[in-house]
Amino acid sequence: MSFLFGGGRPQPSSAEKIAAAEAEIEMVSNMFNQLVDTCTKKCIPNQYREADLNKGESVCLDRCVAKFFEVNVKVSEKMQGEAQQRQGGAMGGGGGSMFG
Amino acid sequence: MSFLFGGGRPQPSSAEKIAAAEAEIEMVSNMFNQLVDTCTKKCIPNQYREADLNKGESVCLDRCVAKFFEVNVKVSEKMQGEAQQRQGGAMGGGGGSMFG
Amino acid sequence: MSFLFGGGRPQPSSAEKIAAAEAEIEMVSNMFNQLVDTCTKKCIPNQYREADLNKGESVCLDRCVAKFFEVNVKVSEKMQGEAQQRQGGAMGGGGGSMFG
Amino acid sequence: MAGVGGLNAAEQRELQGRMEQKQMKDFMNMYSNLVQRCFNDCVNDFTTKSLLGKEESCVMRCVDKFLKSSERLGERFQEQNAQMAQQGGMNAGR
Amino acid sequence: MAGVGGLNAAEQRELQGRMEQKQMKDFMNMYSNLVQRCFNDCVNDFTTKSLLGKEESCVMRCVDKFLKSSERLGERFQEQNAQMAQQGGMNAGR
Amino acid sequence: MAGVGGLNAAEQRELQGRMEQKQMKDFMNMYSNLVQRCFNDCVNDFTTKSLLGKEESCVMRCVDKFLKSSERLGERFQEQNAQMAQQGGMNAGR
Repeated sequence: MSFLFGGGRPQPSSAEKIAAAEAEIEMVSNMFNQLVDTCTKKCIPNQYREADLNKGESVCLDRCVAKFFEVNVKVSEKMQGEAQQRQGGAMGGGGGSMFG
Repeated sequence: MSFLFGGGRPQPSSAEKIAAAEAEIEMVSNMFNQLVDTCTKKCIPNQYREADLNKGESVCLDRCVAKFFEVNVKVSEKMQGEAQQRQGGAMGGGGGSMFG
Repeated sequence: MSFLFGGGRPQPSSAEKIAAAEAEIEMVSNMFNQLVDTCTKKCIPNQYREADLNKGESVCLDRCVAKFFEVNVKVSEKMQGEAQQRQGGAMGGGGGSMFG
Repeated sequence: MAGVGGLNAAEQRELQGRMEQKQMKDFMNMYSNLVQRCFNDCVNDFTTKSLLGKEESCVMRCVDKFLKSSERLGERFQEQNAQMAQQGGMNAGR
Repeated sequence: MAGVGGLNAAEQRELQGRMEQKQMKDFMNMYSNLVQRCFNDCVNDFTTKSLLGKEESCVMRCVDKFLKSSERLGERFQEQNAQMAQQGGMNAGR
Repeated sequence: MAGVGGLNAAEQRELQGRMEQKQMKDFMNMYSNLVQRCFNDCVNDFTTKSLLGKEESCVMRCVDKFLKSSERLGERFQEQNAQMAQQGGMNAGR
């Protein structure tokens, strides 16, 4: 997948800085959306017998979030490690870094 | 989910008005795309024995559209009601209103 | 679905040409993303017993790509044919043509 | 699809330009969803490199059926939308 | 959500404008995902044109549950995010 | 990826700038799809708050396999694309 990594670019313009910040916020927001999608599928049965979250569902959601972050950290570390190996550490801006 | 609701903003600029109109059209268009996705999954079996819609499939699609709109109305009413309860009715532009 | 086809427009502006080129690149990129999604689901079992692709998985991926392109060609031809029938061949720029 | 009323002529033109781009994107999305769906449902044999005859005809029927289905859904959608607008939708005051 | 630090005031304003548009889109996406999910899980009878009573109540419970679930996930997400930022996240040098 | 021919230098620069943004977004999308997929397939035990050893190793293998798979698909995709361009694709007159 190395063809997807952008090269380094010097002195970002104003538009580029805004785009990078926008992309970073968008990534966090995407991550939240995927978390909602994933964890509700894992923890909320689709019969909807009651409108409230019960104890088991609530605890499942909490643990799902914790595990989702842990997986993100592991995957991000792994990919940063590999990117550095391939590119000699010259990885650009918003590339592999999730938690800024 | 209250952190997703935007606050009220006074006197929209031209760009904001275009963006709001664009967002509204996009919402209708998204709704149609989801309708296509949902109703074809509900009504069209995935063997494709024939190229034409048969009677049963056609009627199912028609009813699916009617029910999909009804669900949208119910959900939208419910969320507007809750938003008004929380915010004292100060909900902004394109927020919870689907059918303008 | 004929209401989704755009009409012909004369002498595209600079912004329109960039948008058309962007849309074309985006279509190829979307196609690749769907290929990845589809072919990994078809060819890679979700147990992940080993980190490497085995022989069977590799061959399956290669054939999946070939068949995915073949399907794209067939579908694109079919839709271009139908569009020409309907519109007397006046189909505009980036419409039904995938492989430029 | 009401609510576009508050725009002046220049704003309407700008909006229309964006809508044309959107239309192109929508068409492309529709096309790639169609391909993905029909590929998924019809192509399941990866012992060969070329489409089997039965896979190809399944894909063709799938495309036909999907287009007819989308067209019918489009008509019903327009009808319902018009009906809602007539009833004043849910925010009659707008 | 750190990392916005390098922007000047004008850039921050521009970014904020875009974020407001994004918020509107996010809300709409959330809304339509909610509808699609609850429709999918609750509406399975197409022998009638109107929602059955049990379908409607299922949809209402589904919406309630989904909103509560999203709210809880949002709280946990913020907590975890704050915790990561405190630990310097994964790129402390930034 | 032919068809970019009709642009002048300024238009090409503008397009390239947008493509760089797109590349960043594509990478992020790829990353989050990867996480979601591997999380979905490997993490199914919610009686604990921390990843189990076997969940973590499953995720690592999943990531490896997905990246290798994407790389292979990328190579084949390029080959097929090049082949189509040579054959004049489907609209030879362009």
